Amino acid sequence: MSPVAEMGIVEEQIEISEGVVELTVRAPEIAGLSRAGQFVHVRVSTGFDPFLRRPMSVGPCGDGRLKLIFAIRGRGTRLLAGKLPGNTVDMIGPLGRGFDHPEEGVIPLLVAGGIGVVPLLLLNEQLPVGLERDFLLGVRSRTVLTVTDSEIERRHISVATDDGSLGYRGDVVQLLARRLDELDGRKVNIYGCGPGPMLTFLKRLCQERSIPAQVSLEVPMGCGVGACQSCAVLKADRKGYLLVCQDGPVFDIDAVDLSPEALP
Amino acid sequence: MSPVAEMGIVEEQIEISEGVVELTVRAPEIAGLSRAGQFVHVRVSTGFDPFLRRPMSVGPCGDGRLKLIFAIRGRGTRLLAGKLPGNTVDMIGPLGRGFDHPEEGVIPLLVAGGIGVVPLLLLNEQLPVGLERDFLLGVRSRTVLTVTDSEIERRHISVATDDGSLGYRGDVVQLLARRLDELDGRKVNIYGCGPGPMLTFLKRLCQERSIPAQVSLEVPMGCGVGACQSCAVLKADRKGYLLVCQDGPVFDIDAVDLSPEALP
Amino acid sequence: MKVDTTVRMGSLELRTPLLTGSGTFGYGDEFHTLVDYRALGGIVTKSISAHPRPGNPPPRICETPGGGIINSIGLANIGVDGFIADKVSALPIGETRVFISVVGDAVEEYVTVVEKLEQVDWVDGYELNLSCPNVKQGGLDIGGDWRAVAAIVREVRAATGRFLAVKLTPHQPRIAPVVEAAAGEGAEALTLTNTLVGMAVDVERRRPLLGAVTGGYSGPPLKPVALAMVWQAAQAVDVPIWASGGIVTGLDGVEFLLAGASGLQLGSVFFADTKAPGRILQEMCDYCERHGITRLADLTGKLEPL
Amino acid sequence: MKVDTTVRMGSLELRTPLLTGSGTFGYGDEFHTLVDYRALGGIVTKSISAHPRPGNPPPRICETPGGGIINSIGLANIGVDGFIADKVSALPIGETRVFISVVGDAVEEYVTVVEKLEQVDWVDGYELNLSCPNVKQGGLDIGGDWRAVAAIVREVRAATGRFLAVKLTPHQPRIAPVVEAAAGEGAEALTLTNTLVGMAVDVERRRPLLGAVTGGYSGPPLKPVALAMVWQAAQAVDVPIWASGGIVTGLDGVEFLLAGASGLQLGSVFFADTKAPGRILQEMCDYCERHGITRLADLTGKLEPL
Ligand SMILES: Cc1cc2nc3c(=O)[nH]c(=O)nc-3n(C[C@H](O)[C@H](O)[C@H](O)COP(=O)(O)OP(=O)(O)OC[C@H]3O[C@@H](n4cnc5c(N)ncnc54)[C@H](O)[C@@H]3O)c2cc1C
Ligand SMILES: Cc1cc2nc3c(=O)[nH]c(=O)nc-3n(C[C@H](O)[C@H](O)[C@H](O)COP(=O)(O)OP(=O)(O)OC[C@H]3O[C@@H](n4cnc5c(N)ncnc54)[C@H](O)[C@@H]3O)c2cc1C
Ligand SMILES: Cc1cc2nc3c(=O)[nH]c(=O)nc-3n(C[C@H](O)[C@H](O)[C@H](O)COP(=O)(O)O)c2cc1C
Ligand SMILES: Cc1cc2nc3c(=O)[nH]c(=O)nc-3n(C[C@H](O)[C@H](O)[C@H](O)COP(=O)(O)O)c2cc1C
Ligand code: FES
Ligand code: FES
Repeated sequence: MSPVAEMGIVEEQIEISEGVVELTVRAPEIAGLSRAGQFVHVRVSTGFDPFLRRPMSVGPCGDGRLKLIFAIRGRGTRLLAGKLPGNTVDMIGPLGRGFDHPEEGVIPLLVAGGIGVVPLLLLNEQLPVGLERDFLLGVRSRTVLTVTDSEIERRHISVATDDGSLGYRGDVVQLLARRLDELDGRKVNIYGCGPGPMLTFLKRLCQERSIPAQVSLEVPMGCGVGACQSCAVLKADRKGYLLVCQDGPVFDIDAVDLSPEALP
Repeated sequence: MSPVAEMGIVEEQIEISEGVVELTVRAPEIAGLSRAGQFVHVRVSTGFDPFLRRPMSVGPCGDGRLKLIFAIRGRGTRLLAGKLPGNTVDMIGPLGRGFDHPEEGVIPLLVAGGIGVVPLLLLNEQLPVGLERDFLLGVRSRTVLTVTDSEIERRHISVATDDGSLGYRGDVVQLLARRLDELDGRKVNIYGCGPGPMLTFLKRLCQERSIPAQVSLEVPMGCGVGACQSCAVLKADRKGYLLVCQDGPVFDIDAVDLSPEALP
Repeated sequence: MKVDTTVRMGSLELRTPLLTGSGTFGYGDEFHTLVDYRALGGIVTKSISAHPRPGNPPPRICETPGGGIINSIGLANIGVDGFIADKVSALPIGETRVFISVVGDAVEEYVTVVEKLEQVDWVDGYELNLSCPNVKQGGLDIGGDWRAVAAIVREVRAATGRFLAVKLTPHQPRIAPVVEAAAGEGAEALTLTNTLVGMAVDVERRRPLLGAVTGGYSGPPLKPVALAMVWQAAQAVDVPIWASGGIVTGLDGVEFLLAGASGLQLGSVFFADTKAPGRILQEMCDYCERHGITRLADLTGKLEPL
Repeated sequence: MKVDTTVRMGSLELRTPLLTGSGTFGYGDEFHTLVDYRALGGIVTKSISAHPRPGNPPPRICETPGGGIINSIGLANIGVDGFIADKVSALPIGETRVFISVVGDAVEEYVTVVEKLEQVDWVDGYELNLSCPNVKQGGLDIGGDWRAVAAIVREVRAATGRFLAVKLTPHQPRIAPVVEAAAGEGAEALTLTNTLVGMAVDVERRRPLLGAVTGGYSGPPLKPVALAMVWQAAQAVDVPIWASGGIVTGLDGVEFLLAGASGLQLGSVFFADTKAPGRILQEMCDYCERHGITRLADLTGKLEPL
């Protein structure tokens, strides 16, 4: 609840796949405070161009370090990708509301689309050791994986690819539907993060089957701390807005409008 | 009269003294067309920040090459100083009106203040070989010379320094006054280029002694070709303006207002 | 050398010239653990209206090349009653001065909001937002007409004895008549300037980058315009000026003081650097030391003719 | 695929949407050996007044961080008589269309200048500059008031049958009433926008960077504002819009077309890149090819809702 400003130090920079970069950053304060689903707000320029910080989910962390894992999209992520060991990363965090852990006897199903896997990697680590779970990841193709092969194996991540180049051929929500069929009757809780269309499908599925789900949303942000109202998303009833940086980024899937129009 | 756009190629970059850089640029078209006193308008950024080109006098040239010699003042000259052999320099030129050569029997006196020496270096080369002349250069101190020691010797340049660390102690206009005393009676023509206060003194001296002079002026510029009216200087009668890029940069010293207020 | 940072504006003394720009600093406590309040002379809250406003459809913020941002928040706020009920604990009362930004669709709304706030004792003053580019009604329509400006300031002035600032838009053919109108009706400070109207397009998707299409353009690219407005206003009236627009360094602050400002609002800069108040104050003091100036306030209006 | 670059605006057909911005391209021949006229649909000259104007005290141009420039030329020009007598040879008549920018202190001056130009046959049309920030009289005072705009357009319209464009300022609380006034009186194109008022300070010397203190702010930082003006005007009226403000790349041009522009004026860009017309046209055609668009003009107004 009390974010800090911290100058992290990059210890490692690796390219997980084409255009997907993982920075290991030494930042003891933030690493020590972060819950899965929370994010850091990262300054990408030493000056003021680009002006805004970039929100990044806290990835796997521990031991005074946290991982930022991101897809290079535009100017900001390109600058961030240029950080090398020894460089500093100006961050504020941890920010926002993370995932609530499942109640006793409920199986957590982690459902990630592309780079949306990041907060779920941390959730996977923070869930009680030995707790039964399922971790699904959808990507377009095996060339754009957002997790390394060894992690996929180690974490027992089930992969879906649109082109069938790895694992299940199809989208990750279809893969989830199958799993739900297999788990028929057992109580589950879904933890989702991914691109707009995936969330739209996910919500439909959860509603059809009356399954509770928490999802993490991505929108452009200003302050990151609830001061500027830049990060509004429409409520499910379309009467008013919630703030992703403060009320989220993790929301109950029923709380927010996830229709295609709402996710431009 | 017909400037061209040319992509020069840097062949050599040297630092003449602290903060004074000399670029030797291969640019056959412009080098072939330039008259002493003319300038090139140089793009310093590959994008649009800083936005404007920087005007630079054409320095010594020949053999398809020209020299740009400049003091690092701000962002533009700093970027230009970063050009290394092989880099390109986007220039338009030659621009403006250069120096008129002296008539028969008239001794040209070249009077430079600091980095104002650049157009005079070219004039010195373009004056008929063997023609009697005097070349005076004033700088604050020997540590900020704008010409190398060997050039000073080779070109017989008389140096004045404010602190007396080299040559005459005093300013270059005082040194000029002495020379004029020595040359008493002989017809001379002064060619001046330097900072505002120097030009103010020079004009006073020329008026006192009724000596004709041509001076090259520096003002912030937009287009460099007479299209935008950015480079206006007040006429001597203070009724209207002349354009440095088109009517100058070389002016008859009597044509322009060189009072301190006019040279901010 | 220790530089004196206090500034006096009529009856008001601030311990530093730095204020927050309305809407960028929420209701005052969101940056709580990240900001050094001692560097701030006061905060200006998000603009408050008579009733809650939901704001504009997302996305509400985007960037432009060259360090600009555009926002289309649309004055989302909880309304004056909610504000009074819920936000007292949020406001950094005691830590720094608190000015409430007030917005409305018409004269009556400004008066209503101020009258309600008169009932609570923790308010140091008001800033009337007559310049929001992000709402259909009110905003620029009101602030663009000096007669409307005069009318609102007059009515609000009658409703409060507290410090009264008026925030104006740069979308005026001439700022002089507007600042004269506001000053003439008793405004004690003029805030110049609110954002410019701006827009950005995603050419690949052929769509606007903001849900509301246009928004308020702020950050460094706004600074030259805000400087011109501050300077022109300082030529026209004798009322203290609060500068707003692209202040991200101490030297930006100095530019505005020289142009005639007494107060300096930090807005967008909080989105990049939460330590901005302390840093900017230090940079201004460094400038003063370099130039042998002992009081920051001595810089105000000290632009020499060329 | 060959992209068709011609644009039609009422009675006027231009071979490309690219025009020059008044004041940045002189009287048409200064860039002669450096510019490819074939990429230009037309040029707009420096603004011409009834009598010669000397312009403002130097310095007249400076830069701002983020790629902006500020100029305070002050409408220096040789006056309409000198223009007609001396500049015919300068104008690229035949090479491209020629529009004369006209400026004045009052309605009568606009009419006088236009009437004199009606006597010569090499003029394709006029652009009325109702928006110069760099003169005390005229300029923003006139352009800031839709009634004055209407009056000038009406009188000039009565004096000429030639193509008539009207150039407006962004310093308007709302652009709709102004463009409606101009369109209602017969303007055939609306140029949006002229420069913003801007200022820059040399903090070390504590002096303004411009002799006139304030000037017109142009270049990339102006683009978001100009885009908003073009879009708002396109929502309000059906008259073709000429965009002006920070166009330096083909994608900038595409943004303006999508927002509703038909013509695109290149201004400050000439100071950085004299090959801008050819380059920008090529970049726009490349965009069209990538998106399977066969006519540049088809992009106009094709911004999809979010
Ligand atoms: C809470 C949260 C957590 C996130 N975690 C991750 C993560 O772990 N890994 C990752 O790769 N990405 C993550 N993102 C998305 C990431 O912030 C954007 O990809 C990034 O800001 C794009 O910046 P850019 O400069 O590269 O792109 P540009 O296109 O240049 O961005 C331009 C502007 O738009 C904003 N923007 C554009 N797209 C988005 C978006 N989808 N979400 C937020 N802002 C956007 C940027 O912040 C910037 O202001 C997260 C977003 C949020 C809100
Ligand atoms: C005809 C002519 C010839 C010149 N020849 C030389 C030369 O050979 N060597 C050399 O070192 N300098 C020369 N100058 C001056 C040189 O152009 C400036 O020093 C340079 O533009 C400063 O750019 P900057 O980005 O480093 O400085 P900044 O301070 O960042 O410049 C900011 C802006 O002001 C303009 N500006 C500032 N001071 C001047 C000035 N004195 N003259 C012109 N523009 C200025 C710049 O062009 C730029 O637009 C010449 C100027 C002119 C007009
Ligand atoms: C996200 C955001 C929200 C804003 N909301 C308001 C507001 O509610 N009321 C107001 O008067 N100004 C508002 N502004 C304008 C700022 O207070 C400030 O005047 C403007 O951004 C220019 O300053 P800057 O460049 O330092 O940000 C807002 C600005 C931003 C960026
Ligand atoms: C040096 C300069 C002189 C200008 N002179 C005029 C003028 O005489 N008349 C006019 O209507 N606009 C004038 N303008 C405005 C430009 O035509 C153009 O509208 C403005 O600069 C914005 O476009 P840009 O960002 O592409 O430069 C001038 C602009 C500059 C930079
Ligand atoms: S980003 Fe400022 S309120 Fe969420
Ligand atoms: S720089 Fe444009 S006219 Fe001289």
